[in-house]
Amino acid sequence: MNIMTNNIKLPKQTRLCEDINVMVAGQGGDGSLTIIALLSHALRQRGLELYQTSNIASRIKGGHAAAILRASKTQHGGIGDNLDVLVAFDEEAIINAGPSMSPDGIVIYDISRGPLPEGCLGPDVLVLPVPFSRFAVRDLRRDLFKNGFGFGLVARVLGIEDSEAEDCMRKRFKKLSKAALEANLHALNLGFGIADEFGIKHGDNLIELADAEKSERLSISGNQATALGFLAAGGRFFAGYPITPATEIMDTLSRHASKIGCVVIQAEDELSAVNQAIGASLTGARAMTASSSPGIALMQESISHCGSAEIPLVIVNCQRAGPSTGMPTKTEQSDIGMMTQGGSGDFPCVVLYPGDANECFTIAALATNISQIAQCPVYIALDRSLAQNTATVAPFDLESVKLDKGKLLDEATLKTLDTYKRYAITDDGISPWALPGTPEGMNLVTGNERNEWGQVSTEPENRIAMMDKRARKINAIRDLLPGGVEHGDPRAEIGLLGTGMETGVMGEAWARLEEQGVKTRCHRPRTLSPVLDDTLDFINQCSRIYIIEHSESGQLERLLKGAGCPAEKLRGIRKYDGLPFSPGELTDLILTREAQG
Amino acid sequence: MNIMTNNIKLPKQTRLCEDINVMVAGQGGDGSLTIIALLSHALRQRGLELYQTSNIASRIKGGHAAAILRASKTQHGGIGDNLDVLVAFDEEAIINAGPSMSPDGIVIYDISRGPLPEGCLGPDVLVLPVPFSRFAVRDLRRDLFKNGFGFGLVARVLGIEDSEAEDCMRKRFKKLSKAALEANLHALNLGFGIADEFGIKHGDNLIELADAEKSERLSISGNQATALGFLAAGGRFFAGYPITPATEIMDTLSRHASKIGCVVIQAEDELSAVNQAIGASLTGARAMTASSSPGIALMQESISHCGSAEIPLVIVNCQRAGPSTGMPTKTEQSDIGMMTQGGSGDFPCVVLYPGDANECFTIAALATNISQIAQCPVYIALDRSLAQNTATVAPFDLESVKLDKGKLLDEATLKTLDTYKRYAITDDGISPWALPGTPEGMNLVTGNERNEWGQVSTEPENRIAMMDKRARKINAIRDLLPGGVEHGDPRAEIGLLGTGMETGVMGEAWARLEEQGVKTRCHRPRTLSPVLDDTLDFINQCSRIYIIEHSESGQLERLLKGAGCPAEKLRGIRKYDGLPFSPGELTDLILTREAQG
Amino acid sequence: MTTTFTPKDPVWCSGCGHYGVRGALVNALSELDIPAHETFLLAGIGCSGSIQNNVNAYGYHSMHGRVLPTAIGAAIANPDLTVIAAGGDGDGYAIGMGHFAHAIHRNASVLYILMNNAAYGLTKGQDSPTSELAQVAGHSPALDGMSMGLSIPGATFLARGFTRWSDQLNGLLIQGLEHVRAKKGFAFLEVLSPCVTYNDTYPDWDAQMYNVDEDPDFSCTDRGIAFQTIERLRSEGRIASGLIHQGEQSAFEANWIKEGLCPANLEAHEPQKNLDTLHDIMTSYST
Amino acid sequence: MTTTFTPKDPVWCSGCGHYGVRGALVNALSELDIPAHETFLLAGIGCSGSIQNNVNAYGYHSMHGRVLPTAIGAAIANPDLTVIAAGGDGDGYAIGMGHFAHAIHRNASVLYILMNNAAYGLTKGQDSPTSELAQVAGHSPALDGMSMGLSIPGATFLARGFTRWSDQLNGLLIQGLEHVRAKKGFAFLEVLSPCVTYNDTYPDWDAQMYNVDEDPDFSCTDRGIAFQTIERLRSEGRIASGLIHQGEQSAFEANWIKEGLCPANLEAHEPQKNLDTLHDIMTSYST
Ligand SMILES: Cc1ncc(C[n+]2csc(CCOP(=O)(O)OP(=O)(O)O)c2C)c(N)n1
Ligand SMILES: Cc1ncc(C[n+]2csc(CCOP(=O)(O)OP(=O)(O)O)c2C)c(N)n1
Ligand code: SF4
Ligand code: SF4
Ligand SMILES: [Mg+2]
Ligand SMILES: [Mg+2]
Repeated sequence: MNIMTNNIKLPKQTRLCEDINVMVAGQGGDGSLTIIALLSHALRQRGLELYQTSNIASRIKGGHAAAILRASKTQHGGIGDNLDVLVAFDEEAIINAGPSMSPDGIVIYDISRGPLPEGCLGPDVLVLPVPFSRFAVRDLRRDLFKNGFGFGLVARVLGIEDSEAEDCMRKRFKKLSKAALEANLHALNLGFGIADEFGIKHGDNLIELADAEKSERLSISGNQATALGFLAAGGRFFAGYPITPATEIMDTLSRHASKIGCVVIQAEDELSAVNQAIGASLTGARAMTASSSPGIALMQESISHCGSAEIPLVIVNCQRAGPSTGMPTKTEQSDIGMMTQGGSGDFPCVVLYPGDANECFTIAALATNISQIAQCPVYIALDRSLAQNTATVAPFDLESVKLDKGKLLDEATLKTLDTYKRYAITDDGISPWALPGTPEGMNLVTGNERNEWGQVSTEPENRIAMMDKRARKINAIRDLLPGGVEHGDPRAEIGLLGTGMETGVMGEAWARLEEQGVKTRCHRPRTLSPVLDDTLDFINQCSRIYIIEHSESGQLERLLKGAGCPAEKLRGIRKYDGLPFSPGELTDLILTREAQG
Repeated sequence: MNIMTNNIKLPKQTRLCEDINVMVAGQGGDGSLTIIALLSHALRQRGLELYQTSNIASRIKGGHAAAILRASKTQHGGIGDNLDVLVAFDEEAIINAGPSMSPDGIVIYDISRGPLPEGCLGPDVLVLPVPFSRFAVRDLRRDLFKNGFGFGLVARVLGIEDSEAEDCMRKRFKKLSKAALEANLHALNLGFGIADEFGIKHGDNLIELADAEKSERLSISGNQATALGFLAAGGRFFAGYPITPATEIMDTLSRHASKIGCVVIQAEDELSAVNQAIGASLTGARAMTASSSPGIALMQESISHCGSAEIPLVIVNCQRAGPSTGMPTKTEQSDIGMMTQGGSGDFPCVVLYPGDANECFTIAALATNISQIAQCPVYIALDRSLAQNTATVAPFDLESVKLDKGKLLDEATLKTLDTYKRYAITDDGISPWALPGTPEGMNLVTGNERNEWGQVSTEPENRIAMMDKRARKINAIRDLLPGGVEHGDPRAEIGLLGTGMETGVMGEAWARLEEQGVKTRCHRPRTLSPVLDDTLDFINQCSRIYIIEHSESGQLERLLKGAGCPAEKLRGIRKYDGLPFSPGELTDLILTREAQG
Repeated sequence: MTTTFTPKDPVWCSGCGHYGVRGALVNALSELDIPAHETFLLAGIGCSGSIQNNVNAYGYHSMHGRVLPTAIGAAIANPDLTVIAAGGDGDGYAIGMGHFAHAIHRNASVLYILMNNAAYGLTKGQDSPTSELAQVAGHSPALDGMSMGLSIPGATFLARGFTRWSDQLNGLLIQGLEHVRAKKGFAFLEVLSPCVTYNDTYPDWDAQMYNVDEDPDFSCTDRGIAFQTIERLRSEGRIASGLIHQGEQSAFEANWIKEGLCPANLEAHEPQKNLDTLHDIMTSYST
Repeated sequence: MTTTFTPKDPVWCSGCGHYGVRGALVNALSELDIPAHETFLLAGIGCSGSIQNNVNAYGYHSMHGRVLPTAIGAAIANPDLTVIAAGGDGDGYAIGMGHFAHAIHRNASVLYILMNNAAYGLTKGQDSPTSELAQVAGHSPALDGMSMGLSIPGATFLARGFTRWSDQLNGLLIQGLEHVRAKKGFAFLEVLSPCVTYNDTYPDWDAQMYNVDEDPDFSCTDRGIAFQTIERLRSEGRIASGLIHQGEQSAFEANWIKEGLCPANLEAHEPQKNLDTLHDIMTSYST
């Protein structure tokens, strides 16, 4: 094949790896995802847990795109500090990823578009230059086959057996025509050939991956898991409008809708979407909408209306980096203020924040129940990382999902009543609820202040009674709300607190701090509105708490202070460049702040 | 005239009054406002300060309506505890206002529609029953003339000379036809006749009003004053959509627009209104929009966009009682969370809160300047009370309004520059700004994250630089922001803190507490975002602070806690029945809490 | 019998056109024997937006301008209901314009009654998009909901009535109800319903109305002819009233019904019953 | 010369119709010699919504669906600018539908270029209101912006072009620009601009386009004829292209200009100069 294999010095020893990070990067059209997908397949066979993310500009074609795969013995819920292997289809990939390369990392570089840019890689990084693209076009008449080459070479580097690699490819491409599959397999073999030329023969792998016991796993994103949780809890109506990074929820539901019975509508805008969901909810259908930050901002009037009129609704907010259009493909947690306080007026509203795909499932199911139990809006807060990144997780406990429709009245019960008042003042603040279509349950639902019959009223005493009634609802469901997840030394003085996308990285930072002798304890709230007592207790018990969040102004910290936490104890660790924390970065930030005293 | 004057015992002594509260109430069509207007005129002649409010259901005709006038030697900025005089055109008026009657109050009751309802009035309340309506129809062939009667009788009660009363009527009705005016004057004289029959002869008034020195005054509402402040500061573009209680801002601007040069557009909805204002602002026009709570909720995406794209915009929020449609004609302060945190993402946003019409003027002018100086959204927060109630205030200091366009570049300056970057990173975070139409200043404005040229960028370092730049703007304008207004004993341990509609009543409560030996000090923040240091200092200096606000959940209190104030010092005094505090009510609430320790 | 709310008397000014709309609606519902509990009346915000308080049915008061998506959501979720949306010209043609066009386009079986008084009644008389002169905004000719409806492919029922022409109005309401109950799609009925307090258009409209139902040259199945007739009448200062258009187009909810996804609300969606399906869905993510 | 931003090369997929729109726009601006700094190009959000980055003019990137009110605000505040709004079919016909109808109705002098690819390009290919089949939502025939435009009284300029018919497109753009520069009101130009990645309609549209400019029976001044022609063509599976309608109606901003209220932005509004007027206004509240 004639590649430049001189000057390449292979390391003498195979490096053992329990935890590996691989990036494939290039232009949008380069199909970097294909290599990652093939690799995922192969590494899952080893029983490794996978976490996968991508880094794509909000443009269609062109634009730099990178896919990153982490494979490790346990699920870390995020990517690692450094890249062990980089497959770079262009210069930009080297420039962007260079600083993240592990000192003894391996770079496979496609020199078809130009020579390796200078000064981007450390001295000990091993570079394997291959003109993939040129070869692919020359030998196989299509640029895309370079992924086959690439995978072949990477497989050899990682010690994936040739036959295993071939197997992965057959499975992945099983829907392709036979000819196309053959061409890809040919490319794969050419990739092995390249490896041979570099001296990486079959069995001579540079990296030796750990083996783990293979347990049953789903490979699923937060968006997909949220959609499934909704379906599992009897979710039957979804209306949405496309928007990055929330669209996959609509896509996922559409894909499965007809199997299980769920109406999925692409509305003309977010206002229509949220109000279609409200309409469905009024008839008793379990309804949800989803969007991302600017779309959720647009829904604020309607969400406040659900709070007032006491209409069940689940709203998923896949937060992007804001404000406004901001960076649609980048991650942030900067809508906490909006979700907890964005509407007009005072009304009960629940905000739940899962930490991984499994929790997305359970929390989506729970939110669906709570919305009907408390007859109020319930947010599921995701951030782009949680929403779109894929991880291997244990299968969901489908059996555990129970349906709770709250105080929904059926015809028979209604008939036993003397009077039925839609907004009856009750001890727990929740009024029994009758659906259009039910005989003897006729009622008026309104966003105006109203009396118990639902008739508009501005009478001051009624007003107070109604406001108090609505406010009480939060206490009525408090026990159902998911508490914080804690770990670490319960006597530690230092607390770490973060939610959503901080889940994994906080855990890794905790372990590293522990290794360095810094004892900490972690708390991850899963309910942000209301702020629960266990969160306040945690803060009370620590002497200083690092609030780890993706918001420049510290919205989570402000929320906690607003709930009564003492400002002087809280220390913000904030990131707002659109990227997640890496474990090392977070650890160092905490250590630095600790050193500052 | 044959009215039932037997059983009526007039008090022997004329009551002296420095501060009088008069209500006229009846069905929507009864024209209660007319009597109040005539009375206002007469009382102003005495040099009294006036405060006027109304209590109207959001329905067109029918529905109970009450107008209340307070006249006093100094401006209290709110109504008093009790009604001294009530003119009641129906039973409902008695039922509603009964509890508020002063023990020795006077009720003039129209018995045309039925007898005085039992048990609503205290034993010492003097009731003068008159079948106004029947008389008006019988003697003058029109029900509306009953206002003439009513005014005649009230005038006698209050010792307004007959000629003075006539004079008021001539001035008020100067636009009427001669015949109509004569008919009204005739009704007035019949009113005097009724007074005669009751034994209230000319000069025998029951209440003796204090005289004060008459100084120059405007009688103006917060909405009107806000509109004028905007015009004074060169406001030249307004787009809005009708909504209670914000519509008067559009109305006021429309009325004066052509005199001074201001475009006023009624848009097809709030989304259009706010974006039309954005479009105008992009060309350098000083632009404003106004709405009330649900309409502002609808604008959240656009307001967040102004924060991101760095577009000057003034937004007036005339808060109603929420949530959702809530009670459009009732007052509340429950959008503080939305205004300070309602948008998506983190962005600089200023929230100003005036306390009376004069401050509405100055703050509207200031907001208009600040929006262009900081190139960001600036809210003017009003509440229904402040927005719609009319008070006499000193004339505005028009000369003091100076125009500051901030870093707006003109053609000449632009030409001296080597390069011009719309989003240049600067020390103060504010980038010089060139308008479409200016040669050599071409630029791109966007709500996406962007580089200094305005070109979309998600590059992490650029992102951080841009977020930091925008955040710095708030510090750049900090000195321009109106600080808190304080009064009371600077050594007092007890603080009272409230804003907007609480201004007047907090002052009155302070005085009463002082009388009762309870020393307090007051702080009224006028800037809610950012929370200013003087507010934090005030809270630090007190040992306990009553946060007086119209929000069930205590949004102002939460804001302060979020800004770092210690939760244990703050005590919420909250009202959410749609009505303002009365001075006595507020005083008692504080005393009770103090007693509880 | 369980006592529930008693429909109140309207709060409208005496003489308000909206009384006529309410009367005709109550009449049509009883004429067609539609059980009150199967009727779901949703209204926008405005004077018009209180009609649900005055009719014996399940009622809902939406946000300003949002009644159509809500009604569509309800109609799809439970096609057994007779879903009626009502609102004003501000509600439907100003803030709700986008939903209006899309509702016609979608063609879900909802009857939409737009009470057009060429004014914003509740907010005290501002001009609406159907006012000839826009108060603060320079003049532009009034929008015409029938012309707009005709311009949207997929429209299946477009009609205009007038509160003073109660026979025609009753008839149109009945036809509209029949249309939606037969699941033929969206029925749009604009009723000219004067605001006697702020914009008393009775004298004008009395003179301007033109009954196309009685015009033998008119065709309610030919969009071109209907469009031209309206245009011509308008140029003569007249307003077309009657059944403007009837077309065929499968109803929006038909899809979901066909796939057995409706009614979404009533389905006995015990998750247990779906465990197998859910399991299959979940395992499609297995790795 | 002050260095300002350099328009970037578009980020569109190769073959995207939007290149054709940009080319025609750049061409028309230069043909009419419109100075770049007097041109204000506002765009919505979508692939189409990045066109302002690629043209030598002042540029603004609005929120999704809001470009029209923004453009109208700018055009009224400063009528000396040539204001051009651009966006996609999702931007204009879905989320922006309400503003679209009202923009035509208002008739402010803004050129609106809607790049219709019957798809949501940027969000990866979902159906738009002009797609024949709505992916997840049951089918309904495509909306037609020309029919809708014709149905709105006050429309003064309606046209449709096609990126493959560049001569006609160039001509329509020039006519549209002339219309707004002559302050005749709103010029609406829909350009069929295929999304080759998600919905390559080139083959279909190549076959379907019909040039009304060359049809002697067509009249762009008679709304009825124009409406019927479009309807007829649609029923034959064809799409009308060309100048669809030209009408007379005073422009929205004319009002403000007449009253001397424009340009609002440039007026030397030193408050000092207005002190007397302000004083008069204030004293109208004196008591
Ligand atoms: C978001 C929002 N904007 C504005 C309002 C105020 N508002 C209430 S009703 C109404 C218009 C009423 O006019 P129309 O719909 O024609 O009904 P009508 O009163 O004439 O029957 C407006 C603007 C509101 N309630 N909500
Ligand atoms: C409020 C809001 N909702 C949704 C989106 C996501 N979004 C961006 S572009 C777009 C549609 C793009 O389609 P179109 O306007 O037809 O433009 P094209 O990409 O086809 O040129 C959507 C839904 C958004 N940016 N903002
Ligand atoms: S204001 Fe007009 S629309 Fe409203 S009730 Fe009165 S007459 Fe009817
Ligand atoms: S996705 Fe479609 S619309 Fe977007 S750039 Fe590519 S071809 Fe053009
Ligand atoms: Mg109306
Ligand atoms: Mg498109």
